[in-house]
Amino acid sequence: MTIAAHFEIEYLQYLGPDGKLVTDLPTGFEVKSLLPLFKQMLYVRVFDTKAIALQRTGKLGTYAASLGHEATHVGIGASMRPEDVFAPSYREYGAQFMRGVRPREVLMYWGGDERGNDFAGPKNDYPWCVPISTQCLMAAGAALAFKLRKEPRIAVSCCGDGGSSKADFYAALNSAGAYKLPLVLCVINNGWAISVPRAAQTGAETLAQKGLAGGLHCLQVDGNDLIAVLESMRRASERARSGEGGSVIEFMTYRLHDHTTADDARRYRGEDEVKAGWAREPMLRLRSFLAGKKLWDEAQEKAWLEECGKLVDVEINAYLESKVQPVEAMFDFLYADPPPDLLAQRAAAIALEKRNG
Amino acid sequence: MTIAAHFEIEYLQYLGPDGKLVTDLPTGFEVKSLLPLFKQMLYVRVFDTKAIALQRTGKLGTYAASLGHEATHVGIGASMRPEDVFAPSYREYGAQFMRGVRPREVLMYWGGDERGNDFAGPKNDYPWCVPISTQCLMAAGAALAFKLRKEPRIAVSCCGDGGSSKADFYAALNSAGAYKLPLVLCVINNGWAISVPRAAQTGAETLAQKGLAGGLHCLQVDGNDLIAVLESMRRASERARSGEGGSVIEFMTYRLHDHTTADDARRYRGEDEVKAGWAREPMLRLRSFLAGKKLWDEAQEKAWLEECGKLVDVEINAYLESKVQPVEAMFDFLYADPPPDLLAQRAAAIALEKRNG
Amino acid sequence: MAEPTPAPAAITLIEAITQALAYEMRIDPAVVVLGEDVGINGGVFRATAGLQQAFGSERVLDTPLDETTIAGLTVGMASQGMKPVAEAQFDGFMYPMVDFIVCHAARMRYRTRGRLTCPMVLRIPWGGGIRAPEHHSEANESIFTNVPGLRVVMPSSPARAYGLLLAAIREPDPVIFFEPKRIYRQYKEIVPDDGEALPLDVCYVLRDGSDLTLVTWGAQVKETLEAADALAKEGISAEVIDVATLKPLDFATIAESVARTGRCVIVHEAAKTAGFGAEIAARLAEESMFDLVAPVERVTGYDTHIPLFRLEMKFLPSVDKIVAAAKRAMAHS
Amino acid sequence: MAEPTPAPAAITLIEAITQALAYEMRIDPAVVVLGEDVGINGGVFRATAGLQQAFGSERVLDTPLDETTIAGLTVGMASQGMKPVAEAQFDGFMYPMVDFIVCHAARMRYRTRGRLTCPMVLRIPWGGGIRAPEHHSEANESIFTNVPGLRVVMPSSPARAYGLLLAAIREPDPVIFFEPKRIYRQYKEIVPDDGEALPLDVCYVLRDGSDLTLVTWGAQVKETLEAADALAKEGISAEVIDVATLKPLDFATIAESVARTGRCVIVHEAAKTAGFGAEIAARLAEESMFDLVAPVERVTGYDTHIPLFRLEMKFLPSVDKIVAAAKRAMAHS
Ligand SMILES: Cc1ncc(C[n+]2csc(CCOP(=O)(O)OP(=O)(O)O)c2C)c(N)n1
Ligand SMILES: Cc1ncc(C[n+]2csc(CCOP(=O)(O)OP(=O)(O)O)c2C)c(N)n1
Ligand SMILES: [Mg+2]
Ligand SMILES: [Mg+2]
Repeated sequence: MTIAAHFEIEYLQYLGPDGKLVTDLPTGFEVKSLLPLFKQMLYVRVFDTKAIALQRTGKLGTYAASLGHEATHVGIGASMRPEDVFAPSYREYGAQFMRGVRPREVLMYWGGDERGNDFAGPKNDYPWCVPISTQCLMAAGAALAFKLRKEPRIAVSCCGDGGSSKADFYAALNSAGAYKLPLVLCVINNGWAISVPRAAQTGAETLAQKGLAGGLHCLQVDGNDLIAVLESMRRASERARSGEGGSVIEFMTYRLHDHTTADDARRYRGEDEVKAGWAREPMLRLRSFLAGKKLWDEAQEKAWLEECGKLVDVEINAYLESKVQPVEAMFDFLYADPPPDLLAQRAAAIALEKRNG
Repeated sequence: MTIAAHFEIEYLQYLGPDGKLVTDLPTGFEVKSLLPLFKQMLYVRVFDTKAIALQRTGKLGTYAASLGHEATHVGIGASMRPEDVFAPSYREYGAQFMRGVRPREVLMYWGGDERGNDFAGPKNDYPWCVPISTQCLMAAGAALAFKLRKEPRIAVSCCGDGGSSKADFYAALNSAGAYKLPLVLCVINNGWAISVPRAAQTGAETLAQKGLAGGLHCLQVDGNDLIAVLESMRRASERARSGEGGSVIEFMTYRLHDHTTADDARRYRGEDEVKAGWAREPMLRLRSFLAGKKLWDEAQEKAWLEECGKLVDVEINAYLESKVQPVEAMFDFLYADPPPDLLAQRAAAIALEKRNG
Repeated sequence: MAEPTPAPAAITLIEAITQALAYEMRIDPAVVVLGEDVGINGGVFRATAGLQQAFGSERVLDTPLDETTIAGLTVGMASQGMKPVAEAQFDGFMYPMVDFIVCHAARMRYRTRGRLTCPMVLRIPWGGGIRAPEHHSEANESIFTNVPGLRVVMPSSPARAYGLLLAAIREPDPVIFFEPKRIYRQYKEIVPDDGEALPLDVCYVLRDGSDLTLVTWGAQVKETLEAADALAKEGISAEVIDVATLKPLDFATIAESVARTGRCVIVHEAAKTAGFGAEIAARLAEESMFDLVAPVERVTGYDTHIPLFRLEMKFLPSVDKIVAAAKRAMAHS
Repeated sequence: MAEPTPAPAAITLIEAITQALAYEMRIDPAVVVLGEDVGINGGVFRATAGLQQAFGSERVLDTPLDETTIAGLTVGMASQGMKPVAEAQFDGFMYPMVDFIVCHAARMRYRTRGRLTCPMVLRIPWGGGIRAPEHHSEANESIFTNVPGLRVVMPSSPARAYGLLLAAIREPDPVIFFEPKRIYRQYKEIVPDDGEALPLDVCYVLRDGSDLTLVTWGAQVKETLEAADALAKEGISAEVIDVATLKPLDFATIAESVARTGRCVIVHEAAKTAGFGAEIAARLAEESMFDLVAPVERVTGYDTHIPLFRLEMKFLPSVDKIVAAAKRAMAHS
């Protein structure tokens, strides 16, 4: 039997669900560096909880929570440089906050206001992306721009397990391979695409191996283990920065919440599964690990959570107090140079608005 | 290092370019069964030559030759059952002739007449497909229909090396894996997609490994070796028929002709490469192998080529003598139940035609 | 089928969709439903609620998350003798389906001279006004109306949803079936589950009138009827036509009405320029010019994207805007 | 740039495209060209002939064979400060690009309130009449004309091809640039390589006339001008307008002409129903009704697919058909 090619998909995990190391830490890894990231994870969870509450009380539109994904999101954010470009799907707040997106912007966006996408922080990052996985291919285009201009920047994009079925995801990995792009494709496998389980998406044993279709570097990672997330992202970004090309990383995590606030997951999944998800969630193990290292305790947690609450409330208030854009906002920013017919419609809309009081 | 998954891509070759076996024949393989297929390959080559000549003399539109692909095409055709469904790209005449498509239909199609797609033979086969690789996904749909109806049929589809970059190809393999479809995806890697070489399409070492992205069975095959083609198709169809799901087979061959008669390959590829292609082409080795087995000789070849010439000429004449469809043909077969406005346009077109004589 | 029909209850438009799907799946084993989350979840709008439970997962298929896949599989199945009813989860997600619809569904019969056909339905929850996120509120029917070989349908009541969907599934050619999601649950009416299809090639006159003709489709039927009420209070008699079957267009019904009223206001949610309203106005300019006493008016979405939901209602045609246009038309005589 | 300009030679429309691409690549390093076979092969129509040789393979990129990829990479590059000019090899292959064009290119500026933009050009060889295979002859401009945020352009002469393509590349918003392939090599004219762009928002009056207005675009400009000649011989004075920039539409120029002539015949290659001609007719019905002495006429492709090439010329508008429509219009006064 002649073998034309041969592949292995590595799996990375350091911290088990019980908060114990299952293997040695990556060389040179500083345990202390986990602390600010753990705090960031807690912050995101506070934000999530409050955003859900806002939606439930009618003060926010449909909202996609990131509950359970915090290690993956924060780990991705922590591994990026400011000049890199991030192309998120719609729930990677942890990564975005680390890049300078403000919680009030998240709320504006889900609150039905385009200004949420006008990030004060990362000016070149892509906004939330509703058409699944199209962000991955835009990120490939961004990476191509960096490569052509010989800039030392990389593009990082996230999609879900469902998103890894999308033609655009395949197009992204195909072009990353064809052009050896500085691109990291993060497949955040949380087990579900709304009601469709991971197993129904594909016959592939891992989602990581999809990268083989484009000749990319592939890794499967425990996405609830912040250390593994950091290490996988370090490897992939180093490859990207050094011209070795793109990666597909599958982060195994779990969606603890409904798909969005518009969804009711009880229709399609059992409680046992969710329970098991809570046992493997990322905060638990990291908290216990840091506590073991005497880097964190209950009092610290209580104080920090309180502070988080205050910080988030400031953001919520900024959102709640924001005025709705004037009617002409829907005409503005359509063209740099708006055509006369459009300006006439704009004027008519303003006039109508005035007439209606 | 933990390994999440592990893969090997097998390469199949029996008959080397020199016509010598490089390994044992597949168990139970009957050498004699190659003879009619070799004759079929010769027939296709005669057809190709005459079709190109027709185009050069202005009697045919753009034509895509199959020169060099004969072993792959005929091997695929030979492996299918009449009730299976074939979804070709636009040059797999060898496979189609074996399924009952008539050369006159090929000519009608490239001669600008829709009736070429109304095959007398395989009533459920798909017509030639211009939008690259969309046929692969339609074939997946056909395979899904067979599976849902519990029919013992399989779908076979072909695309090129270029076609394996297309989102539709990925969608086809993704759904084949997700639904375990009785589908065989044949990637005919002839080295070029018009002027774009295989290396520019993807970073993957083999095109076969793209199947891993969907959890499919993958094989790379010497597509100029009819025996290897037959064996690979036997394995893949058996898997498909027995419910084991889909395959991606990469057939390594070479496009000896220009992309189509509208192309001039000298603009982008060297003569040396083409020369090397002629040394590896499928007829050469098979002829020498069969001659060695005393199954074929020069006299037989001469007689058969003469017969082929006559057979093809009958087809060419049928095409050349075919009347152009009447003007109303462009309105017919648009809807089963054509709307009145369309019928009015049809009547007007007929009237105009009459007026113009 | 032999069972006695239960006394019909009033149902919403979305329930009428479910009822039609269930009816046709019962009588025709070739009908299968596919899409994202259409299975155990019953669709994000509950259009397929209960169908997988009733007909099994070989009749109601969750697909991988890829609209290209849904469209391609649908065309493949349809061309091999099945009658797939596919769902695009939202209007904004159907663009990757355009290639298969235009290049294959719409041409399969034509290019094979009738050897292969494509009896499929693509259901698309359509339009704005439900405070949904970006890409969930598009009025993109015009993308299909220039494509020969398609039928484009949009019901605006439970009864028409039921009858038109049955007709669409039975139709031997591909049908794009837009469902105005804003009125999915607007009101209920009694829709007997009698399997009676409605014609796919007529406009529905919802209200008779003599002074002007209001032509619309989809969710805007609501505002248009309300505008007719408001106009009636001012002594203006407006005829209201629900186009319902956009392609092929039953222009005769519109022309006949305008011949009587002499005025026409076209109302639609999509952006004005090159929206489907243009075709109706064009037909009037060609065939009814001498009947018109007033210029045609279009009350439509503005030529911009429907904004996120804080502003979306200001984008949509409103009763106010329709009434104003009608009065402008009435100023001519 | 400091070199003396060589004496300009007469060039074809396709050569004017190449000339514009080369000019802009010389003066703007952000401009890159990408597509299938655009590199060493110079494109299947030779539009990019010599560009990779002149500017290198980092400015002229062959892409993998996937139109979704081309569109997505283009939007990605454009939103990160480049000015990509992408090519769809033929009109019939651009459908997989629709998603990125509609959902991202057309909305990037809008949805981010100007933070990210999408200055890109998509070049599409367009239309029938060259005896090409299936899917190589589509007139599908209407798929984009209802989409806010886009510009849609179609030149019909070497000079306009040059000037409009320069303008399109410099435009800060996405431009869909249709190239009528039937007239790629129809005739030559002198087009100085002076980098002068043409406006993207005006219709071009190609011939003055007083009896009726013929409005058209793309390859049909040829037949329309010939029809005007034929009409002139019969004493009918036809004004001919090349729309050239379909979206945004310069309706004022058309309205002004029709105000003088009172008659309008719209000529286009796409199927009639909901083709872009409908929008022009609709505007006339709204804004020029009292100027019109005759019903508007549309001379278009039939409401069917353009047939394979044995019959394709019978599908397309012809001088005959245009003259006949003009005479019908002249019968009214
Ligand atoms: C093109 C497209 N199709 C459908 C949807 C509707 N939709 C939104 S999220 C979602 C599931 C996504 O699942 P996954 O990719 O696993 O990401 P997750 O939400 O689990 O993070 C679907 C189907 C969409 N947004 N875009
Ligand atoms: C969607 C689409 N894009 C572009 C083309 C134009 N085109 C026709 S054949 C071809 C190259 C195909 O190469 P490959 O898939 O390797 O097949 P081969 O012709 O070599 O057999 C291209 C780009 C097309 N037919 N369809
Ligand atoms: Mg998921
Ligand atoms: Mg090839």
